[in-house]
Amino acid sequence: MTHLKPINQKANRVVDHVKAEAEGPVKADVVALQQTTPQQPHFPLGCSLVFSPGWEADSTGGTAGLCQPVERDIFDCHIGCFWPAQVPDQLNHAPDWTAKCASAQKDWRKLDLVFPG
Amino acid sequence: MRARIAGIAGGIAIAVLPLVAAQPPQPPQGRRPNAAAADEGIPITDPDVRLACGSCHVADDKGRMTRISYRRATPENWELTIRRMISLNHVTIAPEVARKVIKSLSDSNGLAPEEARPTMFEAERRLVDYTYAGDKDTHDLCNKCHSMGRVISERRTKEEWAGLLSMHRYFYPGIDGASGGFRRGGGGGGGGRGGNAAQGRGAGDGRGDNRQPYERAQDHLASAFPLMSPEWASWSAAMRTPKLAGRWAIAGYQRGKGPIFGELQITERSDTPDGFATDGKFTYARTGDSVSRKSRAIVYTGFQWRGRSADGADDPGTWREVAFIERSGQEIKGRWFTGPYDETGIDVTLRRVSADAVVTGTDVASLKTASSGQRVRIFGANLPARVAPADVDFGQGVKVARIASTTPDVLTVEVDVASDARIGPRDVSLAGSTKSAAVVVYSKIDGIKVEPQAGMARLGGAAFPKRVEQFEARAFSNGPDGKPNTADDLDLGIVNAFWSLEEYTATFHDDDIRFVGQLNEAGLFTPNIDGPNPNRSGNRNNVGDVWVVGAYVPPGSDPSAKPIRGRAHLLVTVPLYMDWDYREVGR
Amino acid sequence: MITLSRREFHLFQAAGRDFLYLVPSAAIFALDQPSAAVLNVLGNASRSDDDIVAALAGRFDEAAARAAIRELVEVRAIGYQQRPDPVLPKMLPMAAFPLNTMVLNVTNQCNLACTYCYEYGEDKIVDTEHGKQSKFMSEATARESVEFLLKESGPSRIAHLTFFGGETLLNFPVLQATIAYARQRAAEVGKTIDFSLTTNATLLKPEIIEFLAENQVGVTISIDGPQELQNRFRVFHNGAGSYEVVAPKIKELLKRHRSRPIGARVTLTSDTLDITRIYRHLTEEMGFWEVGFAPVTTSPQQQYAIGEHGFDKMLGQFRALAHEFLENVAANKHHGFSNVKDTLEEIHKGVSKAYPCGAGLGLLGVSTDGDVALCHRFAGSDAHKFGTVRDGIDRETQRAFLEDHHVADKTDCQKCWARPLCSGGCYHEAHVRYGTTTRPNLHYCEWIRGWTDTCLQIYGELSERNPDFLARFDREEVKAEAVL
Amino acid sequence: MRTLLCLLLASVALGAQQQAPRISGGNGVFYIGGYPNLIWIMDETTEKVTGTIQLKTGIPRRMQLSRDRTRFYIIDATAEKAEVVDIASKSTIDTFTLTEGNKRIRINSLEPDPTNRYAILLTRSGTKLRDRVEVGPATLLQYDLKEHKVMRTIPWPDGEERDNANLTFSPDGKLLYFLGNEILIFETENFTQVDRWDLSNLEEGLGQVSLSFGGFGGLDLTNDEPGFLTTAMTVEDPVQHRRMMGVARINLTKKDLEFYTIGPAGGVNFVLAPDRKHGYGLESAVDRYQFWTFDLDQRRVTSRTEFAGRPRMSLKTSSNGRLLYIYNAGATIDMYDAATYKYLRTVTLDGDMTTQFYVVPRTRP
Repeated sequence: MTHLKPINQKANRVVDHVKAEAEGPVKADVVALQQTTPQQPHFPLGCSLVFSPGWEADSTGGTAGLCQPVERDIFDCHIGCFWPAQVPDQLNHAPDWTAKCASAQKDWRKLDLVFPG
Repeated sequence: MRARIAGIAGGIAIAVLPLVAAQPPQPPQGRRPNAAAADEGIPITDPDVRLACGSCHVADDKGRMTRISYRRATPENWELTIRRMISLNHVTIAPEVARKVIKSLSDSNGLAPEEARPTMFEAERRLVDYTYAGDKDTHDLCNKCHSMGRVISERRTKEEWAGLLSMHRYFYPGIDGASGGFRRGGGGGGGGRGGNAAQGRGAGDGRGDNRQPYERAQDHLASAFPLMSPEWASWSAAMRTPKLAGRWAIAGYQRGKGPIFGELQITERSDTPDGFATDGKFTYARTGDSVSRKSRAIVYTGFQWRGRSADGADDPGTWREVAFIERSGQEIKGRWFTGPYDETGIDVTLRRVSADAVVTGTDVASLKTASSGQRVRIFGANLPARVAPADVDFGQGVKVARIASTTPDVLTVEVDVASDARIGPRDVSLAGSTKSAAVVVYSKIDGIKVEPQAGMARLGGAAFPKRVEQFEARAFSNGPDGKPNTADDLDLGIVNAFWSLEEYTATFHDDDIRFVGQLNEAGLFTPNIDGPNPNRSGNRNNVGDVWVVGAYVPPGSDPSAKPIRGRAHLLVTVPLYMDWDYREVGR
Repeated sequence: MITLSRREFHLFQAAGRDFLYLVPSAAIFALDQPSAAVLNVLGNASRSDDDIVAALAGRFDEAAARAAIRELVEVRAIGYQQRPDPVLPKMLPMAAFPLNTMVLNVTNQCNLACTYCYEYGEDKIVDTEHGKQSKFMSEATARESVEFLLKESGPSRIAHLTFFGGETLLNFPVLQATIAYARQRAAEVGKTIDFSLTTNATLLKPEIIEFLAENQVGVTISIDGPQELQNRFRVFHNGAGSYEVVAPKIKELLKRHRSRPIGARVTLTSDTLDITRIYRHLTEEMGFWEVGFAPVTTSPQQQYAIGEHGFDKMLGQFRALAHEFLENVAANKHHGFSNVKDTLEEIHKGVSKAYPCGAGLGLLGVSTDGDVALCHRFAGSDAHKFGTVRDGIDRETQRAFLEDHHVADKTDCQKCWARPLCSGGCYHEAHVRYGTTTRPNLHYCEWIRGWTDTCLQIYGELSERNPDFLARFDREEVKAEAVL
Repeated sequence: MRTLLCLLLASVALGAQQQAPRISGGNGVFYIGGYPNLIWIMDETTEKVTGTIQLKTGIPRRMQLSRDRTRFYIIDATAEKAEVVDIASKSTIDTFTLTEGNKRIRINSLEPDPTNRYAILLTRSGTKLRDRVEVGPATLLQYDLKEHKVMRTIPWPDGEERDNANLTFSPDGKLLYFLGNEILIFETENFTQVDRWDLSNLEEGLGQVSLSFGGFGGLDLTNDEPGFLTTAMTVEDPVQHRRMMGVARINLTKKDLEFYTIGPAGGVNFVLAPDRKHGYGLESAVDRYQFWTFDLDQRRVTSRTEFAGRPRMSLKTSSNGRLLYIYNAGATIDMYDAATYKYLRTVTLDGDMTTQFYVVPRTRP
């Protein structure tokens, strides 16, 4: 369609229809194999949906994009209160959670489970 | 554009049409003078509550304590609040006083049955696919950190909703920004200026609405879940301790293990108000193992059963019970669960039993056409001693050939199914009692489905507890239209499948399957140990995501045929470092 | 010899180019020189391909001419005599069409007595003075109407509830209770209800304004313009003008209620035909975001009716304000002339209507007793009753109505190029003018074609000078029009 | 016999590897804050810790080097306490907090004026009342560092409250810039707005420009020419609507900006090399990590190389531009050869890092 320029939505649908008819019914709806925008991934209930880059799962629903090992970055989440429901937050519930170990990746066994309240 | 118009038309002119070049918008809306504070609020009369909470929550002349009288919630939410008072507001309160306060507030400021029913999955710690349909923005905002179950278990006045959100922003200042998205400009500078501009345009959503995300959620919640409701008005009047003492028939289902049937006795406990005790036994229909257990429970708000197994032979109180007592007092439905993440659970229905017979269900879920002598065990209570084959009715084309054995709670029969028997669910009736859709007659197994489709396990065992995930394979038939995943598909119940793991290749050099953990022949996945793994590249944890594949060979199919397969996605992830479990409710 | 001839379209010029508005598909194409030349050469005659190519030999090479012809055939602007376009079957919308908008007449009383009012003047359909109808809708009926809306809105997640009257705010308590009830019931069934109302602004007390702002209720104010135009017809029962009462209240509303844009609705009569002055006053002095104009609905013999001559004057004034709209929007500035904006949206979406509006289909009116009517202008009239909110829509009556009022049965419209957008015009206007809702409104065909052509030209200009403005309509929420 | 042979070969290989000369990053000094409540000072050549500064206010979270490079302004993890540390004497010379009684004032960012007389604080208050809490609006304060008192509240430009503001002073301290797609310029006598510089439509036809001013830890001007600011920008052209990545070199004082685009936009941040002729970029997406090199003279991307990276990395160049440092959280700084992107070695601290990482060259460039 070089001479006529579609302007409104209906014109675009007419052009698509014309193109589809030209290619014959079969090819009309060939869906190329290429990466279409991924559908919203499914997260089991209970997963935090904050992705920077994510706690239980990354934004693609998997673990490839997670901070690994989690102990390497854990203190950054702790003092940033980034996942208040998942990681003890330094402001409120666990001010001295890191007292027993300065480098989490080395002495992660000393980190304890926090029961708020 | 004439400046005067912009002045008179106030903010809307700017906010509505983002096209308008950067004009001096009007100052942000200050705190709006709240509407004539509707004079609603539930007076608190219980002396324990007045004593425990009165020092900060002062009561007005009508006995309404600030904050407390303007909120209604489930027992679990009340416990969360009281635990925050202790951890963050430096309140000292003895455990038994706290339990009394939770009980009293759940009764005087609880939810009505109709309001509580959609929230039960939260208290039952059930992993369901819940999406709050009332307002997408509110869902996206609240669901970032915790399940919407906690939000829909609240009823508050407008000021109380505002107070709740201020609490969030006061204790967790980070959530204004990237981690919570409470404010639009949060991390990147308000109004889309400053910092890097790509972060959210600040000019509202084009409908003249320049409120921040949390303000919009706050307004929605205030109108969708107000304090007063006709349901609560009628229930708070009708509420009383339910009469539950007596015999109850148990019918339940545990994923991976199949149906359970049994019986228990509920008795009233004199030592605690609205307290009950149960004592009974149930058997796993597919294996015959039987479990006897006792439990103690308290009923909140007249219909919320919260219990905990107690001094049973093999169970020192690790199983908890959350159930909903139907208004008729004839049926109690809920979930018994255990495990550090409450992941192992039985969906339980208790039905009151008088003298006459009750059929609660069958051990097999489906019967194949053109088969004879299929053994079916029918469970129930007060089943008649002498039964003739004709007394047991499975409907057209399904005939009881022989009565194998009869006891008061199990009747074993052998059944012949005609080749032309109609396909579909069938009711079983015996001695005047009918169990609807007890079995499904099918002609061919077309495939199997693995449940849950999105499983989650958490590493543990070193510093933190493990979270296991139980899988189950269920056979299905495509039903009359012959096409899978359509409304007329028939679920044929649990089958014993051969289980295996397969790499979910999210990346090209994915090696999760070697580290995540084991899946046993019963479909139970046990994750690996937590902590950095020195012999994995980059000292990574043993996390990963894998396929869980079930393969099943239907009985009587020719040996050369390939097994029918089904699979599900399993996310094996890091542990939770905080445990928000409700420990006081039901004590 | 196979000859080509023109099919149905309307040619218009904008931004220095030729545009094609195809009928009945309502598609709009911009033509380049060769394609415009082909149409020009073809004219109303029928000529073969080669004939046209030869006629254009001087100006365009053969390839360009043939390509232009092929494309014009593909979009059905022109076609071969031997292969006429298939006649479009008359398709009725699906049986249970989801109800999108419900207009609730919460009262049929009014504290004003506008001379031209269609509910009280000689043209009234229902005698609300001594009729059997109750004067105020009860809260129970309002609740039943909400249940009716939630049930009839079927799969759609969003439904619209508009409060109307008489004067809506006379029954404010019921309005308040209905909003609270509707919002909670909608949340329970997983839907959202959007609220709006029309009022004459005389009763806008501060706490009512507060309520409307808190609950994000869309507000439309009926007002005719500056003081002497407003007071000409919009008077109290004692004849006193209403401008002095409503002006301060409207300003207070506009200052306080900012979560929804607030529009003014002007009724034009032969005596108050001064559109630009009214627009200036309502937007600049008063502060309205948007202003919509509509000629008064009346039988011809009333002296305030806009006669034949009046329509030309009105069209001229509409054109002037429309061009001001164009200049503003082209320079990315807001302009509040809503008649143009609404028509541009329909043009952009390529709406091709089988019915003039959603009445009886996606929109229904409810009278104070809970009778469901074709639309709020027919509320309470037994002749246009579609059932009641208690026992639902009488599908048989609805199907019969849709059968009789389809544009395919309006012979006068078959040849008119504006039918995809007009489709015969307002049922109430036809009823008042010709005594039946089935007749097309022949008395304003010229005006409609003139106005549609103006809007098409503005659309053409904007497609060149500010396409982003039009792109915004792609994201707007689609209204449940009966789209062919 | 075979094992002897293998042994021989192994030792040879080992030997060979050792001879390669150990590339050093230059003679700068590293400063990083971390657990427990201290700042490590390391020598770039030896890559050893040469000293620590013990902080009084708690875990350091944000660390800002003063314009004259004599002191650090540090905000602690609770964002309520600020501390000023003198680098030469390695000691704390001032601490202050605005929190009093039940009213917590959280300082989200702190920008000292070049003469270290006062600082602009972006704060938000949170007050705990008897039975409720109140969260205040974000406010900009001018705080007198000597008198420890708030000199004034600076009204938000355009009256619109912002949650964070990217601020920088002009070298002479007379002007304060609000950085963003539209740079607002305030004089520092009584903070009235004197100018506005709209960068979003620089040239007709160029389309919508958006600039990013420093990722985690804000702006790092150490390698930049004084008064200049080199940063990455993205552009969406109005005709084809394609998004392109480019480099912008902003001269704030003269309100002049040179820019050029170098390729399609992608998630790459941008770091200026000390020689100001090169820039390095880091792209990290799930399962794909790449180093980018930009040649600022030729105005194009010279190379992109994949490497074994991890989420949440930050990139810095060494003071002589020959090494690339990968850091951010955890206790390790990985060294890569800037020319070949080969991984060289890792320096491990004995505590996790919590602030940004400063590489301060000893001699002024």
